[in-house]
Parts: sequence; structure tokens; C-alpha cells
Amino acid sequence: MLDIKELYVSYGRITALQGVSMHVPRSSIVCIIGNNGAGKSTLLNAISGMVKPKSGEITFEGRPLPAHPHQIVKAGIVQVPEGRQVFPILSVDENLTMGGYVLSYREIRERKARVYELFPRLKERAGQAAGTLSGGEQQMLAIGRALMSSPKVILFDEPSLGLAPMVVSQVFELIAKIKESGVTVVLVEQNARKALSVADTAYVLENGKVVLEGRASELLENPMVEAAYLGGRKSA
Amino acid sequence: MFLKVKNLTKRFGGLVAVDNFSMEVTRRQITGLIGPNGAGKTTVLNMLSGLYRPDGGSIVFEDREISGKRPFEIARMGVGRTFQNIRLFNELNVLENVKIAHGWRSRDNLLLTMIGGTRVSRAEKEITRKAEECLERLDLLRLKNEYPGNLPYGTQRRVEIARALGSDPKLLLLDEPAAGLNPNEVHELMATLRKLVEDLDISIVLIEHRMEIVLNLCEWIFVLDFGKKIAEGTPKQIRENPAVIAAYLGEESRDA
Amino acid sequence: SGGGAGSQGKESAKNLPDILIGNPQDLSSTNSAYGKGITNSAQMIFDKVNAEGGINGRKLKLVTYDVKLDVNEAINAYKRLCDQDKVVAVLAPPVSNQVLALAPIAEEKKVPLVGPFVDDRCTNPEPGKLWNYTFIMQQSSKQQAQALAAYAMNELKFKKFALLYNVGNSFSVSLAKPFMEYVKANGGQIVAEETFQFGDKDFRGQLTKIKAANPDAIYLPNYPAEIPLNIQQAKDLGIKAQLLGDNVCLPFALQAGEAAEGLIFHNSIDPNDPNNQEFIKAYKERYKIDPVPQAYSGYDSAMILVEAIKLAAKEGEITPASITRNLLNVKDMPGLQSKITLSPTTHKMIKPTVPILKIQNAQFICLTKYVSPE
Amino acid sequence: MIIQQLVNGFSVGAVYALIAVGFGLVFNVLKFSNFSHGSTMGISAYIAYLFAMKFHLSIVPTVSIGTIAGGICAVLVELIAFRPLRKRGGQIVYFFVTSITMLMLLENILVIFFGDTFYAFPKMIASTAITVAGVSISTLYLVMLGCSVCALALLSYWLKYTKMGVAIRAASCAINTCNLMGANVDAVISWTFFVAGLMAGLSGSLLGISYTLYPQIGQIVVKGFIASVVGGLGNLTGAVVGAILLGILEVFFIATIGAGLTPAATFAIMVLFLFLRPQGVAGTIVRDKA
Amino acid sequence: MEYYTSVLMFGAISTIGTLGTFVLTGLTGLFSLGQAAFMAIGAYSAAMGVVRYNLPFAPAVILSVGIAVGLAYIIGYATLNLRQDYFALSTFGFGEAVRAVLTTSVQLTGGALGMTGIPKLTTGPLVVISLVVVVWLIRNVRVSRFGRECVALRLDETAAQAMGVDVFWRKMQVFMLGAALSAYAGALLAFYTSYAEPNMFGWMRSVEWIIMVFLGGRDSLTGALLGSFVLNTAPEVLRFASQMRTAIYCILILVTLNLRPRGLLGAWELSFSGIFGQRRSAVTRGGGSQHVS
Ligand SMILES: Nc1ncnc2c1ncn2[C@@H]1O[C@H](COP(=O)(O)OP(=O)(O)OP(=O)(O)O)[C@@H](O)[C@H]1O
Ligand SMILES: Nc1ncnc2c1ncn2[C@@H]1O[C@H](COP(=O)(O)OP(=O)(O)OP(=O)(O)O)[C@@H](O)[C@H]1O
Ligand SMILES: [Mg+2]
Ligand SMILES: [Mg+2]
Repeated sequence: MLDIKELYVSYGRITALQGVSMHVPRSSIVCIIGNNGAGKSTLLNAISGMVKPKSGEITFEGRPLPAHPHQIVKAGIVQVPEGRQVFPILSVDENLTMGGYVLSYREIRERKARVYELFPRLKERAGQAAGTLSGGEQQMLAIGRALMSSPKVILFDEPSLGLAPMVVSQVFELIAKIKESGVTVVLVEQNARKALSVADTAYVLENGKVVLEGRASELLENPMVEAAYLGGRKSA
Repeated sequence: MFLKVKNLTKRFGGLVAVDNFSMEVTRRQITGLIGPNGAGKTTVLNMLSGLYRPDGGSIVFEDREISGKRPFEIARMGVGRTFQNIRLFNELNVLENVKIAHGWRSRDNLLLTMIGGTRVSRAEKEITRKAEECLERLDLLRLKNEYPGNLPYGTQRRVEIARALGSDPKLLLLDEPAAGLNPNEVHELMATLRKLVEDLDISIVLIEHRMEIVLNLCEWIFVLDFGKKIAEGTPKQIRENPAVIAAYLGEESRDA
Repeated sequence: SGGGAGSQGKESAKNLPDILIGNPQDLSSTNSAYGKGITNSAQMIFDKVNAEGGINGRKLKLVTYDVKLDVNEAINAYKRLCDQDKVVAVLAPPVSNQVLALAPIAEEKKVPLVGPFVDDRCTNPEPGKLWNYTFIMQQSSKQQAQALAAYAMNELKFKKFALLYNVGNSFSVSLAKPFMEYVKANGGQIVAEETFQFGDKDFRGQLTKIKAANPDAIYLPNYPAEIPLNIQQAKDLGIKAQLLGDNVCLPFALQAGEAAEGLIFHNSIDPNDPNNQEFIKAYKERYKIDPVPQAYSGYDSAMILVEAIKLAAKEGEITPASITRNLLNVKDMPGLQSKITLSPTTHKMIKPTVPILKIQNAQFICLTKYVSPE
Repeated sequence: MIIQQLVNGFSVGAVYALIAVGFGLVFNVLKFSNFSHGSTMGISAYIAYLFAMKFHLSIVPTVSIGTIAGGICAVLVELIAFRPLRKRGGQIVYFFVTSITMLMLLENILVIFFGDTFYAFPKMIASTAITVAGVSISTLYLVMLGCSVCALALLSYWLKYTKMGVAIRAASCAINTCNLMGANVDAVISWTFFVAGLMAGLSGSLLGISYTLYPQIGQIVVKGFIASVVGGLGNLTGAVVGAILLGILEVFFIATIGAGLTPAATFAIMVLFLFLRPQGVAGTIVRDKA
Repeated sequence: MEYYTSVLMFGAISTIGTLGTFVLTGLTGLFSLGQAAFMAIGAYSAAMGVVRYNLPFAPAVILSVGIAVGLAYIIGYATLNLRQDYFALSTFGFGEAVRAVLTTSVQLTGGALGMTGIPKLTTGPLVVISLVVVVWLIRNVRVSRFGRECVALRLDETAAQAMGVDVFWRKMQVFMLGAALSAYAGALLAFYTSYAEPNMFGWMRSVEWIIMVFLGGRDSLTGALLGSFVLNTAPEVLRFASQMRTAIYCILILVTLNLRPRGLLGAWELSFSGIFGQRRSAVTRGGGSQHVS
């Protein structure tokens, strides 16, 4: 579905990705974990066209990705960006409209109804300026917005950020459901344990390099991963 | 009493975001503030730091009423805070970000500064020293010349904490400081926070959704739902409180 | 040194140095139409003189600088013309404010400023005092405004007057004040004095008030961009009073169409005067547009400079000093505006005629040529 | 006389309103004061004039040509002055600087080509004013008022209910995120400028027809600026109401204290108004949530 | 020779005003379209003090600066708490109001005809010393916590407040400082040209100052000086271009900003081994998310 080969990305002097290769199979969940600054967000941004790789290539369904972010979205890849990034002055409803930018008005209406069903809280707040939502509500909105465009691939950058525990569970259930419906998911998460438990395959990034990859369930058992990313012991 | 909040209320149009909320915080204590998304936690924090004016109730900090005071006045009384959505000054480097918070403590004024002289440069040195000390505490000193926008999300959160420490606060309000940190980093953060309380003699009010932090770190926890306090107590009490489980933690947390 | 825009003077055969005349004008801002008009006329004259062999074999060359409407720019340009370019005389911009600022500097630089600015203070800073290096080459604002006032009171027997003028514009103010003074001094009455500011385009508020004051005549000493609107809007409001205009009404009042019918205004020239036809024709042929009012007065300014230079050349050297001296020696020069002789005490034209014109059937007819008492 | 003055004020307001709608579009949506709007008005007025003279056009085709010219001009301005800056990571505040520079530049181009003299459109409408019961109002002002109301309705709908409209507003706060949603931000911004340019062209040519033509005609854009700001951010209706209030206020002061001091009085009222009503005529305060 | 001095004098005087704009608009992000009006106040009140009330030069100038600062305080009090574009609008209105008052009070100011007969008291050394002193003062502000706080409150007012910055008062100080510098420049100007008219102080002059600051780089004092120098001399250098001059001048600005979108120097400062603080320019990711209101 999505193939990344030898990707290098740098910001001026800093090289954020150093030859990352990755294979994302259709209708699966690929999880990426790694420390702060490992380059996870950079990788997602490279896929969405927000940063231009220095070298390497990304192919989507066998063809190279288009050059501009908006074309990439049209091709079917959307991102739930890190730190929510809702449009603060637009209302919740309008934020969702933006999410469905590539769709027809009828489709937008239908999908909005579905998102509202998923997050009833958003429906209550439909007219409120997104900037005044609580942190968690914004996160729900960011996820709902990405679901609007019926993508083929969704890139989640820390979707559980700022969500209450119950909602976190719901979100992971949702991600599993999304996959069930045939959508491919790339998941960047700090809540590695939860992420690995829903994922099919996983990659561990360190300093811009893939240091470990494999089936998610195997990584979950891997003592090194356990020590470095799962907190050493089960969370209290 | 160090901090005493009584019957705090805040409305946004028809929505009552915080409803008759009361809480008390004692010195050198880490207090947790939890609750579902949109429960009103950040709103409480915003009122504590003066960004929102309460619609009712009172906030008494070190025996002084602070509701209605302007944010900078409250900050100068010794309340520092971080923001849930990171709000660093992106065109100032990390060191300068922290220096901002300490600036008001220096004894100079604009006219003196304009003329210059050793007194001013001494003040500036003092600010720098203080800021570096704060960065050191959060292990950020080597990043002091970086611009925050270029840092990874998790690091930015730590810069926020360092900046909040910059003004030598007595009370530190942290809004989801652990968001975006991985479990190991969370452990480091917890250690750091404990150390801050010990070293600096401060109190912390902490909003967090990562239960491992709240339950391990806090001595007392308040739980908000729809703006109302639904429970308060020790971590143990809270974890077992059925109302909290129903509204917030979810069944699954029982085995956590 | 910089070359002027319009100066394509060919290399002098005998390689004598050109005689440089400074020309600081607004070419890029609100008054560019005037600046260009003066430049055009001066260029026409200089080309003619040069074609006839120049003065003592030397060609005249215009050194043109853009000064916008900015006083500082004018000062810099004037100093540059004197210090760097070493011009012998300067064709001044038609903006009195700039000349007011330049006059004291000219006392130091001693390079004469000749041009169609209008404010009396440009040559007489206070009564009895004279700036030695400024020369007004147009009927001064006082002469013009009072000529019209006199005509309206004596010939048309009007008693009650109203004014609508731009308080922010020194040109308007310098016409309005003497007009009002004259009216009051001669037993007339100012029933309404309404003003506006630069950039205003709608004057109905003021005109409604004027209408209520019921004057016999309304004086509109304004700029070309404003005059047609003044007239048009007055008619729209059904104002019947006689409208009086200033020396930009030719030709711009016509833009008001039918509403301009019957307008009476003072002007610096009579366009029907047979003497002027040659100039108008040549100007239109060369520049493909009608001459703006300043083109006429600019023409006279350049003319008198040429005459003075010729006199100076006869005396000997052509220097700023000799030109300044000889500007007063030019007698009865047949200018477009009138026969021109400059007064040694005021540096203004002696007894210039002020044509009073009227618009009839979209034509300009001359009612009278009022001879200013000064 | 009072009624006549009210009508006068209202008419002046109508002129300002038409400018304010166009100016306000970019101001409200992209958050900067686009003073080059004024020069777009000027240029389209001159273009309309050239066409009207050459082909002896009547009012409707003349104004249409002016309108389209305005749209094209504005898109070009965006392409030349704003886009490269945006692409290279300039901050929005720099747009203000470039827009002012653009205003000076385009005005100067008009001076170079047309500054030799003043122009007036040929007579385009039979009666310049309508008089009802002794109160006269200019026909063209009525036309302008009609145009601003129509434009206001259309633009409000466009901004509120179409994807493009929403995207424009979204781009104003986060261009990158807007891109991430699949909106082609370049196209979106070009469209904004095109539509604002159409408004500039429309107001420019109508202004040219009812007034005289001179290169600085576009400086009247400052009235649009005042109206838009007073109107309240994010609200075109506010801009129109602000414009009409401004017109009435000005005429009121002209009638009472004279034009000389009107700017001072208007300033005083303006500050007082903003002090009492910090959200502007129709804006809502979007407070920063911490 | 005198020509060059004259150009430099005008340039230096204008630079003093520009430095006020540097702190106000460059650092603090407050767009004042009324700085030229403060210049007018400085020019007229100092000139009137000397001409009409026979004050000596220095007290007249100090008085005029005081008047400007007082007015800035009043306007700032009403508008600095409001949204920033209201501030821009109010200062614009203020500028027009000042001009209106100056044109209308003909008795005192000469109205549109301008005020003549102002003695020529501004000398070269005075201007040079003034400029050097002002640059020194502003440099000190720039590198101190005040300069930093100005930038911080420009970037995020709420966060700055929460960090203990008295945003309102800081803005007020900066506004008064800007007014004082403008007024001082105005006084110098009036006694240099020995003539003043209201149209010398239109809002476009305020805008010119803003352009100078941004052309040089809004965060850089060296940039503001450079911008001011370049744009003050450009018109003189471009004299040869006659009527194309303004056009070339504008194109110059546009091209510069297109090539260097953060101004000529960005945030770079000339530094004599530590006299100026070390600064690098911030390349911020997601630069589009800046919300300018
Ligand atoms: N715009 C930028 N300019 C310069 N450096 C950058 C920029 N964006 C990211 N970096 C650097 O690239 C590296 C990778 O950053 P990235 O944001 O991809 O990390 P991450 O894995 O997502 O971290 P986190 O878990 O904290 O979100 C970091 O060292 C960061 O400092
Ligand atoms: N300025 C505002 N205007 C309108 N509604 C607001 C505003 N600020 C907050 N709210 C609403 O008040 C409620 C409480 O918000 P708050 O940010 O305090 O929640 P929270 O407890 O911090 O939630 P989270 O954990 O998701 O951050 C939310 O429903 C939010 O939408
Ligand atoms: Mg990341
Ligand atoms: Mg919150």
C-alpha cells in the first residue's frame, strides 16, 4: 500500500530521518514508537508532503506520491496532526467541513452525521469556536476531522494525547474498527503498550533510524522495547 | 491556608463550565485535578492564574483574595503555570523563554535600562543565571540556544515547565505536563516534579489524564465532571470511587 | 550629475557647456499633472531656443527632479541643483508650500526660483520684507481672488457669498482668504464658509448647509479633482446660486458636463486670445493633450528665464546673480498671461490682467480682463 | 435640511460600504490590511475608462469590464507581491508592508501613464440625481448601495456555506493545516484575492463614474479600512454597518462643526465607541483560550 | 557639499523617528499609523514655543516631547487594551485628527499655508549627537529584558501575562517612547527646515517608517538603522530616474522583501565582541500557524 525507501529528511543542520524504510500493508495498523525527537512526526509529515525529503522515495499503491499536500489528501492519505491543530476560529462544524474538503457537499453532510455519532460531545459543541474547546474535545475534533474524508490511509500522530482514559480506550477501539473497515492506519503513539496491542506491525525509531521492526505482538514481548518504551513495568 | 478555592463558578454562554467548585491546597503538596474531557479542569486553572475572571466564588492565595486580579499580578504573587496547548515564544530561544518569566523580579526600570551601566548588566546576568538554573533542573541546558518550535513535542512540554519555574513560583499549575512523553520520560518527569517540591518548597496543582502519574504523585486528588466536583481524596480512595470509575476511569482501570 | 527626463538636447556643436536650469517638480504624486505641464512647456521653449542656436551658442538644458509634494524633498533637490548640478536658475514648483520653505534657503544659495506658485508670502514674507530670489510668475492668489470678487460685486451686483474650499490645501486657502477679505471690506457678506479635506469626494453635506444659507454666489477655489464634483453635486441638490470657480476650471470644469454651464471663474489666461493659439496648438501637437493651467504659467516662467538669461549673456557671464538681476530688467514680455514686467519690490507681475471667464455652451468665453490694482 | 443631511450621510456611507466589503474580505479573512485594494480600485477605474472611451460603452459593460479588470489585477498583485513572500516563510505582518508598497507602486504607475491630466468618464446615466419631496439623492449612490448589499449577501453566503469560503477562513489561522485537509491553499488565496479584486473593480469603476478620475482615487480605501475595523473582525455585515455609520457621522459633523475638525471629532467618537464596545459593530470577541 | 549634509540631516532626523517605530512596531508588533502625528506635535509645539512664546530652544523641545508623551498616554490608555487592529485604527484616526487641528487653527499654526519663520537652530552636531544617543538608548532597550518582553508579548500576549509581564504597561511605555522619539525628531526637523506644514506629517510617513523597520528586519536594531539609511538615501540616489523614481523605489522594496522575507538582516545584529547580544534567526516549523490579529 505505502512503501517508504531510504528516506532522508533534514532541517538545516539537523538530520531528522536517516534512511528510514518502511512497508505499510493494506488494511493493517502499523505502529511507530520512539523517544522524543526520534523523528516520528517528521516521518508522518514526509508522507503527507508537509516536509520535502532530501532523498528516498515514498510510493503509494505502486505509484510515487504527488508533490503537494492537497494532492496527497486527494489520493487518500490524511493526517491527524500532532498537537491537534484544529482551526481555532472556525466552529466545530466548519472544522469538520474542512476535513471533508475533497468531498461533495452531500458526502460531507453524511459523514458529518457519522462523526457526530462517534463523538456525541462534538455534536453538543457544533457551533462553538474550536479554539475554545477543551483539550480533549479538540483532540476528538482532530480525529473526527480526519475521518471525514474517507481516506485510504490515516496517519495518527499521538491520537490519545490529552484524552481521558475512557476516551483513550474508545479511540483505540475506534482505530481497530477503522482498520476493520479496510482503511490502513499508521499510528504514532507514546502510549506504546496500547498501541502495540492494536497494531499488526511496528517499527521502533531512534535518532531517525529504524532500530527494530516486527510483528507488534512480538515487540510487545521484547525486553528491550519493554525497558525503553513501555516503562519497564506495567503501568501502575 | 496556602490556596483556598471556594464555590468557584464560570459560565460560557449557557454552559456552566465550572460549577461551585471548592478546593484547598496546602504547602509542599502535589494536588491532582482530574476529570473527563471538557469537565472544566483547564478552566479552573485559567481562573487560578487570572486568565479568566470567575463568575462567582473566591480564590484565596496566601490569605489574599486573587480572583479579579490581572494575570501578571497573580504571576508575581508566586503562581506559575504551563499551558495545555503549548504556548512558548517561538521566536525567542529556549533560554530567553525562561528569562521572560524571571524578568519582573529584577530591580530595574526602563529609564535606567536605557542609560545602561553595570547595575543593568548585573541584573541581566542574574536573570540569565536564574534561567539557566531552571533549565538545568529539567535537563534542558544544552538546548538553551534552540528555538522551541524546532524541538520535539515532548521537549517543548519540559521547556514550558522550566519557563513556569522561571519566576520562582510558590504554586505551580501544570496542565497535562506529561502529554506526549513516553513511559520512561514520564518516570523522569515524576522524579523531577518530586524533586522540585522538595528543593524549592513549592506546591503543584496538576492536571493529567495519565493515571500512573496522578496516582503515584499526588497526595490529594479532586475529580471534576461537568464542572462539578464529584469526588476528592487520596489516590487510593479515588481509584476505588465508583462515581469516578463510571465517569472517568472506565471499568478497565480496575485491573490497572 | 543626473540628467533631466525631458532633456534630449543634442551635443552642442562647439562643445560649449549647456546652460542648466533646475526643474524640481512633482512628477509622481498628487500634483504631477501640474509638474508635468510646467516641464512640458519649459521643454518646448528650450527646444525652440536651442533650435535657433541657443544663447551665445550654448544650449539650454532642463535638469528635472521629482520632488513629490514633499517639502524635504524640495529642499534636497534644490540644494542638489545648486551644489551638484550647478544650475543657474530654478524653475520652481507651483506649490507655494515648497517655495515658502525654499525661499530662505535661496537667500543663502543665491540661485533664483521662478515659477507659478501663488502665495504672496513666497516673495514677501511679511509686508515690506522681500525674499530676493523668488519670483512669482502668475497673478498671485490675492490678485486673482480679488479680481473675481470685484467682478462679482461690481458687475454682477452680488452681495451674499458662500465658500466651499479645501482647508488642507494651501492653494485653496490662499484664494479663499483674500476673496473673503475683499467681500467683507466692500460691504458684502459671507453667509457660509464651508470647508473640506483632501480626499473628500462628497460635498453634499456642506452644500446642503450652503443652500440653506441662500447665497447669491458660491466661490469654489479648489483643485481639478474636486471642482467638477463641487459643481455637479451643487446642481444635484438644486442650488440655483451663481457658481464661481478658480483658475483650474479651464478645462476641468467641463468634466461636470451640463452642470458647469454658466460657471464664472478667474483664470490666468484667456484661451481665446489670438496670441495664445499658437502655443495651444503646438502643445497639443507635441504632447497630445490639452495644456493644464500650469502649462501656461510655466511657459511664462520659462520664457522670462530665457529672456533674463539673454540679457545676462549680453552683459557678460551667465550666473545666478546676473540672471536674478536681469529678471527685473525684462520689460513688457509678451507672455501668455499678460504683458509681463516684474516689480522690484514684490517680485510679482506689475498690474497683471486677470481674465474672468464664463462657460457658455461648453465654450469658454471671456467676460472681461480685469486689471489688478497692484 | 435634516432629512437631506441624513440622506447625504447615508449616500456617503453607501460609497464607503462598497469599498469596505471588498477591503473587509481580505482583512477579515486573511487578517491583514490590504491597502493595495485601493490601487486595484484605481487601476480598474482607468481600465474601465479606456474601454468606455474607445468603444463608447454604456454603464453596464463599462462597470463589468472594470470589475473583471479589478479581479485580474488583484490576482496579479497576490502573485507578484504576496505569494513569494508566503512561500518563503514571511510572516503575515509583512503582507501589510508589501500591500502598502504595492499601493504606492500601482498609484505611481497610474501617474506615469495618466498623470498628465485629469479625466472624467463620459456621461453614463440620464439623471444624476433623484429628487423626492425636495430631498435629492444621487442615482449612482443608490446603485452602489444596491451593489454593496448584494455583494454582502453573496459573500456572506460564500464564506459561511461553501467549502471554499470555510477554507479561506481556515487558511487565515493555519495555512499548513489547511493544506493537510486537502485544500489547495494557493488556489484558495488566489480566489480570495480575485473576489476582493472584483469588488475593488466594481467600486473603482463606479467611483470613477460618479467622481473624477485621478491616480490617487484609490486612497479612499482608508475609509474601507476604518469601516472594516470598526465593524468588527470576521464580520462583513459589521463592515457595511460601520461604513454607513461612518458616512452619517462625517456628514453630521460637517454640518455641525465644519469639515475642518471633522476628522478630529470622528476620531474621538471612534475611540469612545471602541472603548465601550470592544467587539466592534457586529464582531464577537474570540478570546484566546489558554 | 551642503547637499550631502542636508540629505544626511534629513536621514538622521528620520532615523530617530524610525527607531521609535522599531521598538513599537518591530519589537512589540503595535502598528501605529500616527507616529508622524507625534512628529507634527513635536515640530509645531516646539516651533510655537520658540516663535510665539519666546521660549529658549531646549525647553521648547523638551516641552514638545512632554506633550507628545502625554497624548500618547491618553490614547494608549483608551486603546492599548483593545485588539491590535483597533490600535492601528485609533492611531490612524489620531494622525488625521492632529492634521485637522493643525490645518484648522490657522491663527496659531498658519493652517495649510504652513508655519514660516521658524529659526534655524538644528545644527549638524546636535543631530549627530542626538542620533548616537538615541541609538545607544534603544540598543540598551533591545538587549535588555524590556526588549525581550516586547517580543514575547508580540508573540503571545496571554502567555506573557501569565509569566508576569505587565503587558498593558509595557505597551504603554513603548508607545510613549515611540511618541517621544517621533516628537523629538519633529522638533529637530522643524528647526532644520524652518518651515512646517500639516501635510509633511501624513499617515504615509508613519507607514514609511514601518517599511524601513521591516525592510531592515523587524527584530534587528542594526536592520532598522540599515533600512532607514537605505530608504532615506534611495530617493536621492534615484533622482536621475525622474518620474520613475517612486516606482523604482517601490520595486526595490518588493524585491528585497521577496528575497529576504524577514527583512534584510532578519534578527541579526552587528556585534562588537559581546556589545550586542548574540542572536540567530528562528526557523519555526509550521510558520503558517501564526495567528496575527
Ligand atoms: N522545523 C524544524 N526545524 C528544525 N528541526 C526540527 C524541525 N522539526 C523537527 N526538528 C527536529 O527533528 C527531530 C525529530 O523531530 P520529530 O518532531 O519528528 O520528533 P518526534 O519523534 O515526533 O518527537 P515527539 O515524540 O516529541 O513528538 C528533532 O530533533 C527535532 O528537534
Ligand atoms: N472560552 C470558552 N468559550 C466557550 N466555551 C468554553 C471556553 N473555554 C472552555 N469552554 C468549554 O468549557 C468546558 C470545559 O473546558 P476545559 O478546557 O476546562 O476542560 P478540561 O477539563 O480542561 O478538558 P480537557 O481534559 O479535555 O482539557 C468545555 O466543554 C469547553 O468547550
Ligand atoms: Mg512528534
Ligand atoms: Mg484541559
